[in-house]
Amino acid sequence: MADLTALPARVEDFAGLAPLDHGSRFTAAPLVPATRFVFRGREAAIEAATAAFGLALPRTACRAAETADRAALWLGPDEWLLLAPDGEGEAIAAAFREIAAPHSLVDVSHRNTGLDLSGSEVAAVLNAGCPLDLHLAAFPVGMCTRTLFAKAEIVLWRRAVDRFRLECWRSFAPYVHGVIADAALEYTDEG
Amino acid sequence: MHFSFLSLLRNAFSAHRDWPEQWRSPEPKPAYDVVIVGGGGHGLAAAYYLAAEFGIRDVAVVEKGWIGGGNTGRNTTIVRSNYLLEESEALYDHALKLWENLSQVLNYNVMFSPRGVMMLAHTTHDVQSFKRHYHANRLAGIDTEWLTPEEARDWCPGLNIAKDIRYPIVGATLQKRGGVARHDAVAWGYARAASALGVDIIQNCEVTGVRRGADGAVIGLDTSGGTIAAKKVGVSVAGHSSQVMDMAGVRLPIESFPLQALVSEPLKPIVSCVVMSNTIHAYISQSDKGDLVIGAGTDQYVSYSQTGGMQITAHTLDAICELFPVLRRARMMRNWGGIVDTTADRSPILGTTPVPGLYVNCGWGTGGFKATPGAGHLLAATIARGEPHPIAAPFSLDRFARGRLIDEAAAAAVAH
Amino acid sequence: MSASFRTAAGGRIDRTKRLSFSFDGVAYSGHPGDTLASALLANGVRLMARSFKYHRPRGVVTAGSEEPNALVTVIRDDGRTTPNLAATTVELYDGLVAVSQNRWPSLKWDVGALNGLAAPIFVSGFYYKTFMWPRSFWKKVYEPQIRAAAGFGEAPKAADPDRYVNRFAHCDVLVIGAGPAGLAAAGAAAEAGARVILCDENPEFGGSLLTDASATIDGEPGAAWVAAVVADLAARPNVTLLTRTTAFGWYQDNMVGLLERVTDHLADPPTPLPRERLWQVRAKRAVIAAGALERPLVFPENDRPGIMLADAARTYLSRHGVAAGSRAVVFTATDAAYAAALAAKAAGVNVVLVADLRREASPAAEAARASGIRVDLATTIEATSGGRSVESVRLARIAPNGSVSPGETVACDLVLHSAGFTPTVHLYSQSRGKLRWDDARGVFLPGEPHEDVTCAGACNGAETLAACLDQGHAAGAAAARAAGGAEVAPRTCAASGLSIEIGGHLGEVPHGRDASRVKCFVDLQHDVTAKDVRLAVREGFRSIELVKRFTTTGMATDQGKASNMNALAVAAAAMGLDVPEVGLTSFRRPYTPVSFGAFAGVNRGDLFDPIRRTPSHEAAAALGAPFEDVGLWKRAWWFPRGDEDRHAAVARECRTVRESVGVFDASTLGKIEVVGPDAAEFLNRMYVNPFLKLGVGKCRYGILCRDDGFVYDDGVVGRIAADRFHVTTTTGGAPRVLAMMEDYLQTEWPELDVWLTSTTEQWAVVAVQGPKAREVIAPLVEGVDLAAAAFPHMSVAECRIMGLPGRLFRVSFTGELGFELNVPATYGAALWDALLARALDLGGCAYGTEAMHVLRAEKGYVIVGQDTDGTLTPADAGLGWAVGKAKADFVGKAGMARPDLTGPHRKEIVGLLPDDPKCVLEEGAQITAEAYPAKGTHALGHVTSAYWSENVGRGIALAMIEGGRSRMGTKLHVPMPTGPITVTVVDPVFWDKEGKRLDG
Amino acid sequence: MLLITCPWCGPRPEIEFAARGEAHVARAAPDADGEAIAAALYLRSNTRGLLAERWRHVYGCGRYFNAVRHTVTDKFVATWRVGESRPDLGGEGTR
Ligand SMILES: Cc1cc2nc3c(=O)[nH]c(=O)nc-3n(C[C@H](O)[C@H](O)[C@H](O)COP(=O)(O)OP(=O)(O)OC[C@H]3O[C@@H](n4cnc5c(N)ncnc54)[C@H](O)[C@@H]3O)c2cc1C
Ligand SMILES: NC(=O)c1ccc[n+]([C@@H]2O[C@H](COP(=O)([O-])OP(=O)(O)OC[C@H]3O[C@@H](n4cnc5c(N)ncnc54)[C@H](O)[C@@H]3O)[C@@H](O)[C@H]2O)c1
Ligand SMILES: Cc1cc2nc3c(=O)[nH]c(=O)nc-3n(C[C@H](O)[C@H](O)[C@H](O)COP(=O)(O)O)c2cc1C
Ligand SMILES: [Zn+2]
Repeated sequence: MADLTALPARVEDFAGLAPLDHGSRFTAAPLVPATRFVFRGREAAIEAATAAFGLALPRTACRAAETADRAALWLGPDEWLLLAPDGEGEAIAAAFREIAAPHSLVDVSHRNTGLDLSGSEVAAVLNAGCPLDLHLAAFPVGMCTRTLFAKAEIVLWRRAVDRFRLECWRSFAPYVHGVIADAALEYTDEG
Repeated sequence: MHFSFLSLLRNAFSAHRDWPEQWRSPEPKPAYDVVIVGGGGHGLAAAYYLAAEFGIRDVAVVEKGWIGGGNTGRNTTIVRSNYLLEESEALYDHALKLWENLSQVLNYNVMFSPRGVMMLAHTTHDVQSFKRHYHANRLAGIDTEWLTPEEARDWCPGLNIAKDIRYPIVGATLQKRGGVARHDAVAWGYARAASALGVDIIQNCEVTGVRRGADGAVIGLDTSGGTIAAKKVGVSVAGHSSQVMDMAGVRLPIESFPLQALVSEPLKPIVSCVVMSNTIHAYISQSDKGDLVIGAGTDQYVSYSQTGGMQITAHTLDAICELFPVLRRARMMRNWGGIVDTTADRSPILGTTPVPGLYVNCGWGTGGFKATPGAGHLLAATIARGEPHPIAAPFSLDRFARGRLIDEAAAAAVAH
Repeated sequence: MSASFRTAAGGRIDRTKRLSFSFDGVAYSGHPGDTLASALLANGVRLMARSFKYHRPRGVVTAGSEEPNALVTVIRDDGRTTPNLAATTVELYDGLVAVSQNRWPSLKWDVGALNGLAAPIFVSGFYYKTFMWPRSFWKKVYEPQIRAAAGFGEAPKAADPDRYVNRFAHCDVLVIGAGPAGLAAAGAAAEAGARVILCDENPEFGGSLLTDASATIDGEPGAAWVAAVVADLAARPNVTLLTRTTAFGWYQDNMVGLLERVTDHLADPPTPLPRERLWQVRAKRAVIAAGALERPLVFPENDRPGIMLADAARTYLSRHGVAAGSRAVVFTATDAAYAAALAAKAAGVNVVLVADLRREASPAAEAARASGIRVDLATTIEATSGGRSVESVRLARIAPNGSVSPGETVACDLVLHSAGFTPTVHLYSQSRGKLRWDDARGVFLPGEPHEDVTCAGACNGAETLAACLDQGHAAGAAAARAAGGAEVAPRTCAASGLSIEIGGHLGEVPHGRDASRVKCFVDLQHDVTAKDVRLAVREGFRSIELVKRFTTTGMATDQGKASNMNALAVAAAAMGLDVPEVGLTSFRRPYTPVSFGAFAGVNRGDLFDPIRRTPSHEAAAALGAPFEDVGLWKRAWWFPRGDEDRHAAVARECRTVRESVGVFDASTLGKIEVVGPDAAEFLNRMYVNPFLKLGVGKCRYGILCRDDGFVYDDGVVGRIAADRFHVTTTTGGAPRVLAMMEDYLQTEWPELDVWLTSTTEQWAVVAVQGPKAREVIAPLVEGVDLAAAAFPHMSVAECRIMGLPGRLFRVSFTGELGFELNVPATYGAALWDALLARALDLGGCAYGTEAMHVLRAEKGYVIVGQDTDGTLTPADAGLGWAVGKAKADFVGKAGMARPDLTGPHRKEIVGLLPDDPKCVLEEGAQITAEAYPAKGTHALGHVTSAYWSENVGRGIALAMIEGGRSRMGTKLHVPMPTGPITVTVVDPVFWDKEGKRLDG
Repeated sequence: MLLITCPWCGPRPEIEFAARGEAHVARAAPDADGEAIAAALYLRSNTRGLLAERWRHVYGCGRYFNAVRHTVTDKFVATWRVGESRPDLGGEGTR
């Protein structure tokens, strides 16, 4: 008989990989486990989702909205990535079930995993694989988008001038980590 | 003047002042029995075989630029016949047999070099697919061999057969009769031989319209050099097939994409045969001059710009470095693009058209150089007889409506 | 070692430090700031290479990246060996080891030079005319000889261990070239507040100002101005400065490829640094300020070591403090070479005379005379002598009527020549900008642009320093403005310094030699002479593109930087046409060669492609499972126990599944959550199967075709709720199936209220298959009645699995009682461990993809992509039953009804049993009616899957055979190299034909 | 690498996009004959000049959109969202 209490505590996939701490120039830290949903729907449902999630879904392309512990990232005109603390999934799902208008809410908490990237060279490291202009004027704080990092699809969200959140699918984590580690090699604190 | 070592020697004494033009460059006549549109290898070969084999010498080839300036002059020159489907095997082996004697037949050294074409298998799926090729070829009498990774490395030293790489080589097929040829010489050799038989080769003459008589049949062409009457017209313009056939009101199941290639600086011999990997997208051989000739992929959109994106070449060079880690420091010296005419089933269209007197040879896409002698020969036969040559017959334009596709890629479950 | 040619003072070298290096095993020394070329010249070494075809002795001709002759191999170690580097671009470092190329046994005594004797025969294109007889000799004798003789450097012997990196970058204004024009442009653009990237291929910014001590700009010395501008730029956060960085390629929409050489100049590169960095810069606007290249004069025997371009010699003097010889003859068609003559004289070189092709004395000529240099006007060089170095030249007088009469022979060890300057329009032309012919000066200049790019300075035809600065400033300001920057006031500079002459002489010089025999080199590297070019024209190659390909002029590593204009002029003259009528060959990427490694970047080894692993990968690896590549995934292939080989392990796994139970990691299957009120309608349109009536809690095996009617993918579709489906796809098919569904949804049926979300990685999936499957899973599952009647085959339920929110499927790809358990991916390993532990307790085992393949083949289940290829319809694959006949439309309905997609000749999937039960057929083997088919016999089909079936106790196979289902029971043959194998066509179900075990 | 203006996300690099071929090609009706099916599946105008296309911003907003691009210059003339009407291209026609 399997021991159900034997389940390991949930950690994000990046947590299993070597930490990348180059101090103020560049640091990559695994995120704490999170609840994530992909929400899709048309106008009526989008309105309703605001109430259900407690946060107005951003309607501007490539922008995120957040409260203290929840965030909604615009990924497409009818697509948002909803982020909330671990463990809130069932409550959120229940709230969305009340929405009568056609929509789709899909739990992707475990599909995605993420890194918190920071440091003065963070954009340079990301630009080793990400083809977007990460200059503040082109990619301001609060901007988010799906894009590419080398050969992996990622979601990139700028949290502060020198800080990004990167999410990818769980099996791509070692790859993304590897490319970041390689790009960060030359940005040690001494260097 | 016959080409030989002796004639070279003789001309050396006269400081090579007496070599005649390799082909004449006459003004177009008002009318021809047959006009071939497109002075690439295929068109020139067709004209040559019309004159040499089918006795039709009142022939012109009209070329909008300079002969061989299309894909004939910009391809990676891989020649092989180890295709999977019987129709293709027949087609490409017909061509390969012509390659084997081409220099002698044309009295022009086209440097056909049967140094072997090796195709690498990296996955279980590759093995299944390549074994299918191997057995199909054996049955057809085409010389494909199956190699272990070690045999592959022995045949091509420098190949990385380490087991711990991302896509280890798990086997390979080898067609020893396959190889490469000197692309430009093929165009020139056919032009010279055709010209000697009376064919007019007219460069800098662009076809701008196809004239049709009251019965709908072809009667001639409008060109930048005036109107040329023709009893029969063969169109062999590769990347521009849609445009020229459009002039005759024939729509084609073709899209034209940029395909890139590149060469390295010359190196002493290092890659001894042609090495191809479909799975990781690399094609490489080394020219007699020493440069590594590398084929890249197509861009994803229709374009006539003969260029292409950096990501395409970069992707290929990733793979080359993976297969040959000793080549990371080799350097790209020149990179260019061609326009490839691709059909839905990646097989050519060769035969008659709904317009009487109009024949078409196109859709060779990324792989028609190897077919040059064969395609020219079959086009000539088809034009001469007014009906498809049996080897060409399956490659008819109507196969798309019937659904009788000849889909090598799908059959190899690659399109999958 | 010969005498030192280092001047007493001057140059931008650090004379206080010595660097030792070797060339061909001989030790020399130089200084920081030297290139290999300047250091060799300083040491009196002039023979640096051998030419391609005739192996003629060659020295350095230029001082830049356009060098055609002095190619060397630089060796750090076996893997870090770099062939074909121009010595003019190799920065000297302590311990540098370089060797010459293309010579045997040594550079001095090169057997290949015998080729030179055959030069009268080895004219351009000679190989097309010979080596054809006897036929077999081409492959066995001629070609191997040609190949061995050709090629320059050798590739390294070992894999290159260096790292290469990529960087995407964006800017408002990219400035290429940091001479006066480029610096002025960058300065203006930076001042406007634009984001600027400035790159130059040299180790230092300054371009021609680095070599012009006479330059003053706004009253300041040129060098000081450079330093000030660079310091100002460096201090600005909106500016990125890149030295040692070549803009090599223009791609669409102003994407410019830059190659930054990060460590090649260092004696001991620090490990964190990459060797090279490839920049992919997207520039809103670009300014090209690439300068101009000096053009050689084409005169008889103009290729001997010691014969070099005049401005190159001036550069060696002013930049490196090296006088390339001691007794010089200067040969020129413009004023530019006079600066070199004066500089040489000032450095103590005996400048014997300047031979000027022009009839009239220019002010520069007068000035030279005034300083005591002999200047002979209307004078040409018509012969040179010397072996490993030039020893003399023969002058000749050009009469007003053009006739040439021989003159004196002058001893010298240095010939400096210059035909004038050619604007560097390479990148501009790559950007598809049109070139225009400047008839007055005889050059091609930038014309109508295609991209958002402007040219400034010498590359744009400017000749004076002031003009370069003004053009640069204006171009930089305009570019910044166009990219959204501020207005910068126009400015003109007060500047003086050396000027160049854009234009000058083109093509072969007048001489009295037999033009059809004398060697006037046009393309030095490829040994192409003016007479070769004329021969090509004579033979009918009446297009510059054809001339290029026939003679190979311009096709060497320098891509004709120094030779193309001369070749063009010679060809045009031979054709009797004007130069612009003949036109140029295409400028192509790259400007200078770029290493493959730089393109590959990080895409090597494990990072070549993402490696996707399932949550239980580590557990499988711990059990010793080998892994199979499927798409990007690694899948456990089998799980050996003890010293079992593959065969034994697979046989045991297959047996165990049928006798008790097996667990299998199915996480890689693609999963798509299809949600919305129209979900069933959407699936009904996508799949060939009917889906409208599928009940909640039920699954159906679905077949997906494309509109052409051929099978594309398959999978199980489970209805979780009225408006929610859990769709699975093949492992390899996941991304393309999702893309295809999006395509139809967004573009064909945008009105449908349904959305697709990939959940492939949300769920970890373990399949439990076998008679004891229920027993294995029961303790882990809550909330589902697992009884056969309550939860029959093809059921699905949301439930708790190990306390986690999960999805349980009752499906089977083995023909046994089977379940697939889905839990959130993070807990996949825990689920696997728990299920495997249970299974082991009950006598079961883990099984891998190989056993999975065998088990499904025993049941005749096809694998799309293995048993089908892209040419089979559902009916061909024996799946015709799945097609919803009553449906009005679905993807592929029309396509599969085409005449040739139906009828008796279609290939169909059937089973095969070899007569010899021990025989396992080979996948891919062909099938014929005859045991000994003649060559060219039509194959009836081929073996798609073949295994040893431990459960059936014999070899079994699936095959695709023409009219296969009508051939049941007939004997066919599989002709193998070892002899034919007789097989019988059978129903493809080899195990449990009634399908009873599914219901267990 | 082209620079493509996604009508939702703005100018983005080509590698984020998937070209989906010529626009305005209707699927064949379920009972269409071989010619009609072949036309829908395979016949393309392959224009040398302005070509109407479908692209998808796969590694972005995921949306399909319409575009007109010149196949000789490789320049996009316009991109617009599905459902929007085609912008006025100054009389430049495509086929
Ligand atoms: C980069 C690249 C790599 C390739 N690699 C290989 C390979 O390794 N092996 C292989 O077998 N194949 C390869 N191919 C494909 C091969 O090059 C072509 O299939 C083959 O050369 C086509 O020959 P052709 O004579 O039909 O066409 P082309 O040589 O293109 O000739 C067509 C001619 O028609 C002319 N023309 C067009 N329009 C008109 C008009 N209106 N009026 C007059 N003339 C016109 C063109 O100017 C051109 O010269 C490659 C192609 C490319 C681009
Ligand atoms: N060779 C010459 O151009 C030359 C010689 C003597 C005097 N001058 C004088 O110098 C002035 C010319 O100034 P300018 O600024 O136009 O040219 P410049 O030659 O001073 O500067 C051009 C710079 O661009 C660099 N460059 C060229 N192609 C490049 C590429 N693809 N990538 C990166 N860098 C590249 C060159 O190495 C050089 O440093 C004129 O006053 C002229 O009289 C020029
Ligand atoms: C097989 C092959 C080998 C080539 N080798 C060389 C070479 O050694 N040097 C060179 O400059 N170009 C080489 N090229 C490229 C041509 O110079 C040219 O780029 C190509 O024919 C396309 O023409 P374009 O660049 O004028 O458009 C080669 C091309 C082919 C097809
Ligand atoms: Zn978008």
